[in-house]
Amino acid sequence: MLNQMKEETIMNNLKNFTKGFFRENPVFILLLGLCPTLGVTTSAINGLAMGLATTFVLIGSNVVIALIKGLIPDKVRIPSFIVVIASFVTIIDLVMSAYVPALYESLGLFIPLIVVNCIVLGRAEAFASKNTVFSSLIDGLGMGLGFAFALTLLGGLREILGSIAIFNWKIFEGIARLINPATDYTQPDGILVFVLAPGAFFGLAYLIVLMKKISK
Amino acid sequence: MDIILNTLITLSALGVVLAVILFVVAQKFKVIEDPKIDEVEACTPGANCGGCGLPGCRGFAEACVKAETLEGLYCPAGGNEVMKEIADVLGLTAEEKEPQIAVVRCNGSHDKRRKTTTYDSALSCAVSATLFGGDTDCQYGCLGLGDCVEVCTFDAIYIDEESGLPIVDEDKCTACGACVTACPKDIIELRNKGKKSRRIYVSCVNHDKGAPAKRACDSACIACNKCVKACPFDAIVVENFCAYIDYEKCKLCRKCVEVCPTGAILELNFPPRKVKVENTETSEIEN
Amino acid sequence: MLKTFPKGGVHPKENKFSAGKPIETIELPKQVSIPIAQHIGAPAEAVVKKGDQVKVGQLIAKSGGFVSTNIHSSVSGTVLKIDNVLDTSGYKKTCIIIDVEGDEWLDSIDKSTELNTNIDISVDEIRNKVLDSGIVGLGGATFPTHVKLSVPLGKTCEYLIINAVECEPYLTADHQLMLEKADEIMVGSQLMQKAIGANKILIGIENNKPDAIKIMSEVAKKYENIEVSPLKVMYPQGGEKQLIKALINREVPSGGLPINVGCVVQNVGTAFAIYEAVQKNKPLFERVVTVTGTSLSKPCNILTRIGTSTIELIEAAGGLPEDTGKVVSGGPMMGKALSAITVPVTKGTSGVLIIPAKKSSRPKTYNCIRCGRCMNVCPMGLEPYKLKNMCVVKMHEELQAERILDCIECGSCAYTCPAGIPLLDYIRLGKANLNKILRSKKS
Amino acid sequence: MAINKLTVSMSPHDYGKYSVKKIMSGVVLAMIPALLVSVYYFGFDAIRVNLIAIASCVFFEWLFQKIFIKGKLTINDGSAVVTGMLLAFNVPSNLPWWIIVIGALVAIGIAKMTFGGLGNNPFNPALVGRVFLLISFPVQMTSWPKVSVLNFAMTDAQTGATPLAIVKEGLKNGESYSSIMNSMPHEYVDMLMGNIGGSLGEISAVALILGGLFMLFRKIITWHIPVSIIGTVAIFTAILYGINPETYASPVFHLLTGGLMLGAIFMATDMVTSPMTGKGMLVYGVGIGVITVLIRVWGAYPEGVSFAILIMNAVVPLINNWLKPKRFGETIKK
Repeated sequence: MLNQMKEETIMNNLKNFTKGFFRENPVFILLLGLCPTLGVTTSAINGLAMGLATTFVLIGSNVVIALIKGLIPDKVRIPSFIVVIASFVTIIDLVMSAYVPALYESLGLFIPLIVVNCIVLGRAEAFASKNTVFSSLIDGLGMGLGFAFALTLLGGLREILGSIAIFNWKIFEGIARLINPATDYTQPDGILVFVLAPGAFFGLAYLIVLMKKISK
Repeated sequence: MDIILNTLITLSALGVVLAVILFVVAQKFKVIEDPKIDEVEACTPGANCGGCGLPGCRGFAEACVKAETLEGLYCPAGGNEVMKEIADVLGLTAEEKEPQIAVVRCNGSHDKRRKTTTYDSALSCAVSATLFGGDTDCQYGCLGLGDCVEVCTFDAIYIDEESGLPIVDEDKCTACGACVTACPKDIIELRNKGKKSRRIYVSCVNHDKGAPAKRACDSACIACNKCVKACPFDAIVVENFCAYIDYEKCKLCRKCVEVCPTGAILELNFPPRKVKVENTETSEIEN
Repeated sequence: MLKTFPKGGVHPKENKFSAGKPIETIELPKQVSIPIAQHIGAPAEAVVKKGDQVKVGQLIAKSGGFVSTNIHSSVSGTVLKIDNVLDTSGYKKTCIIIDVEGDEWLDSIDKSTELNTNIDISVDEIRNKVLDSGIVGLGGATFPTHVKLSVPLGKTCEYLIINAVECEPYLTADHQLMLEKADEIMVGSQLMQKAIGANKILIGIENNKPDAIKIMSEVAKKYENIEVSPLKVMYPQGGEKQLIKALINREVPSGGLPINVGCVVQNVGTAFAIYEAVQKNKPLFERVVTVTGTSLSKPCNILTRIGTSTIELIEAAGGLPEDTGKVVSGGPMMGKALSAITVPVTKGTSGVLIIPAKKSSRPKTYNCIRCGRCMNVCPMGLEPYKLKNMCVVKMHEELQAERILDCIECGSCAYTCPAGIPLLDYIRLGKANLNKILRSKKS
Repeated sequence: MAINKLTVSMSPHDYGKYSVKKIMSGVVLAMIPALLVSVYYFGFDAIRVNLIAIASCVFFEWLFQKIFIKGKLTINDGSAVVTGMLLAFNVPSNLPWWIIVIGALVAIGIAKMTFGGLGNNPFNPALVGRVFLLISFPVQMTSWPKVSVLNFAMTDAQTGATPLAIVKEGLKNGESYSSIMNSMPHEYVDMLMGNIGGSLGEISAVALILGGLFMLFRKIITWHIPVSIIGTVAIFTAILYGINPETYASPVFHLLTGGLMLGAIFMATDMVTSPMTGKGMLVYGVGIGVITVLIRVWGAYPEGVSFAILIMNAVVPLINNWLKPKRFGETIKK
């Protein structure tokens, strides 16, 4: 009996963790947090960094909100959530500017903007305020990694098409270097539009179509 | 230390000011919505089929909550179960209704009804019906262009390729009545589902006299009155040269099916009749 | 520059094969079936029963209401039965079936061909005779004429417009009637003018009938206040509203009648029928029908008794060709396709058109390419592509706002659509549905 | 008696002579003169670009239809061929094949089939493809080969700038318009006949006008759009030229260079993406003309016709809604 219950909780937690990737992927399925999705995904590394930053905020805010959910009156829950979220965003903002200044520079305004990312508030409202601390933690981790996954995918796609590179590694040139380290081959430019804003829309649209096809 | 102090002062000050504002706003704009509407809506199937005559499931829920009794309110898609749930939520009693199902009252498949003309316009029964009586001699029968299929939100009706007639999927049909209003020939009818979904009905709406009806379609009702005489419950009437079985009165005795000379009366979901089958077989051999 | 209506219209190939062919009469049929609903409005009520002897011109069905009219026997013989027979509408409707025996006319009918120009008849008498004789608009709409001849109180009529446009391709019945009976038409028109109190008669004829224009203008000189105007060839100029716009440049308001702009429009055939009814006491039991088609060996204009089976007309015109794919009652633009060739001729049958099999199917359909041709040819200034889409998704309120009820169903949109979309099919359906909804709202 | 089953259908029973296929083949025919001129000046390259563009457009249409739309096959209506040809007309003749294929993929895949195929696309597919390429491959898309009469040698031709680019560059550097024109290697006659640098199909104004007249004659297009675009550009640039002939190019120069003729006659008149009424077409044309001149004179690009058409494409539904045909019987109200 006890074993079964334990198994059930584990299964539940596993489900909470994995749903963020495909079944309830915040970007591709729920279409949440599109502002950073479209704004920062010019390369895979930017997407990943943004995704991880959001994951940190999500986990933090989910845990704290789940902890204090009994204390917050229902009527003023949104201001309270926002304060919690804003604190974590401020933390990650300070941390990033201290340790990865280059990345921080390229992500720019989008880090403070995590405060108004609908995923964070959405999870707080829809999940953390109703569930236990541990499952909120799992949910935040799953959702955050799902978000990071989506952003990395989109960033990678745009990077490959836009500058024929992945994680700043130029593909053609890199392969040529691998074969002959002394080569002076320079690879051609990619499809420029994918680095620009319209490319984000194209890329996201077709990734959503693809995800719909796959998850069917 | 400065940071902590600053944070504390700023946030507390903001908190106090905003709390006052929130208090005022909350007092000013108080909205009380009956939470029961949500509960009732959760009970409904959520198909928004409009079968209840109200705008969608939310509209139905609102009407249910507003109403004093559940009389006249019925969700055909959800049936008695849903109505019972709603009644429990509201603390009322729901009226029990016999479950119903859509029935296609035309048996004029391609091999029974010969085509006399070729139809060549927009593929819609409604368009075809404004143009002429149909591409067969029977001007009452099914046109087979699938307006009923199009309106069905439950995928419960489809056109059979072979016979060209619509077929109702018993498991999916919720008797919402969309196909009934869509059919320009008024062929589809909602009838009681019957015990073990056994039904008997006249599968013909031809109002021509016997001879032309028979000429147009092999399985037409020719108004011979045999079924009327055979029926022990007075459930069958012949009006305008077409028989109709009242499903309220019909006791499913199947006597009318046996006497019908054209096979216009259909029985559904009955166990096979052993004795009868043997009889017809022998007679066929004799012939 | 010849006059025409300013907006829209198409010019299909005219194909007037039977032009100039004199009006023939054919052998009497063995049996006629006369539908009791040959007009717009309430069907007439049969006053004969099985076994009754009837004469030509005898009343066999009485008007069933104000907007309704009498029906007369077109032959003499015995009433065989009253039964449901397939008619032009594609449905079985009540018909009086009469076995023909001889050709005995009522005594009151003046069979002479002498022209009677005496129009010194009281207005009431004219109206009564029109009503008694069962005259309807012979242009195809079959609206009871006596209703149109009673001008509503408070309205005045300046012009009587005689519609001799015959804008439908193939048809020549009115054309031939004008060539042969110009004087009678003039007298008939004057009778109508008197009944409605119009100041002037305008006769609009399309310019592809120069001989008719010539004859009619010459004859018109003999009478007062009649003017013949040649018009540019453009379909659908025969539509009331288009004709009024073309002749006197007035626009009938949306949802209104010609009388709102001081006009009454009547067909030439109707004018001739009124002449015969009033001056010769002859009820409407026969009419000129054009039997034509590209594959027909002998296209012709036939004076036909009402109730004759279509097949007999086709036989008289050289028989049904082997490759017939479609038989149309009326012209190619607005006629109704028949579902059987046994359908009886009614008062509204202006022509029988035989279309060969290879031309009888609809053109291939593509996606709508938004070329806007349907919009540019619509004589009523509607947007057929939009109406069609709205009809498909049943947006009836929006359809009313888009003024679908103004559609005259001329078919110009479907004719011109390069994507072969059945625009008119759906528009008709939408119109019917909207009318149904409006009626149920009213009641 | 009755031999066949009679066909029963609604009126009308007669049909006009236009069909989508005929319209599309008419457009292709109208493009032939411009194609011939391009072959005359660019040699085999012109044919190569055209063939690749048409083949890949038709292929992608087939592919998308098969995989995504799953309706009946529509490649035989000829619209893909027209898109392919127009795309080829809008690119330089020395474009690498893979760029053309990407352009075709964008034109058919993104701009046309994603929206549901022929008739449902809000933007002109060929132009979307062209603009996509222009933004994505700015270098390749703006290195125009120098024209050389009947050059079939397949050698790498030199590249040069279009007259519009020369003028834009010159004006930016502070030269006066007249001095730029004096050093310009092309005369107006060259611009008329097509002896200038530029995209494959846009060089010869005469050939394009010929095609336009043919389409007018066949009633494939109406006069409204080309006349309003060309008229607006002429009037607008004439006013500017009148204000200061040293800093603004002359109207004749604007009319004969760049893709104006191609855009006005072939691209803007695409039925799917243009308004339906005459009035609407005039508004649309004037809009294109104004935006074109704005981009050409004050914008970053030397050429603005493609952008102008795409921008106006976006407002076509509004124009259609706003400029409805005049209803019969509307003026008199009871």
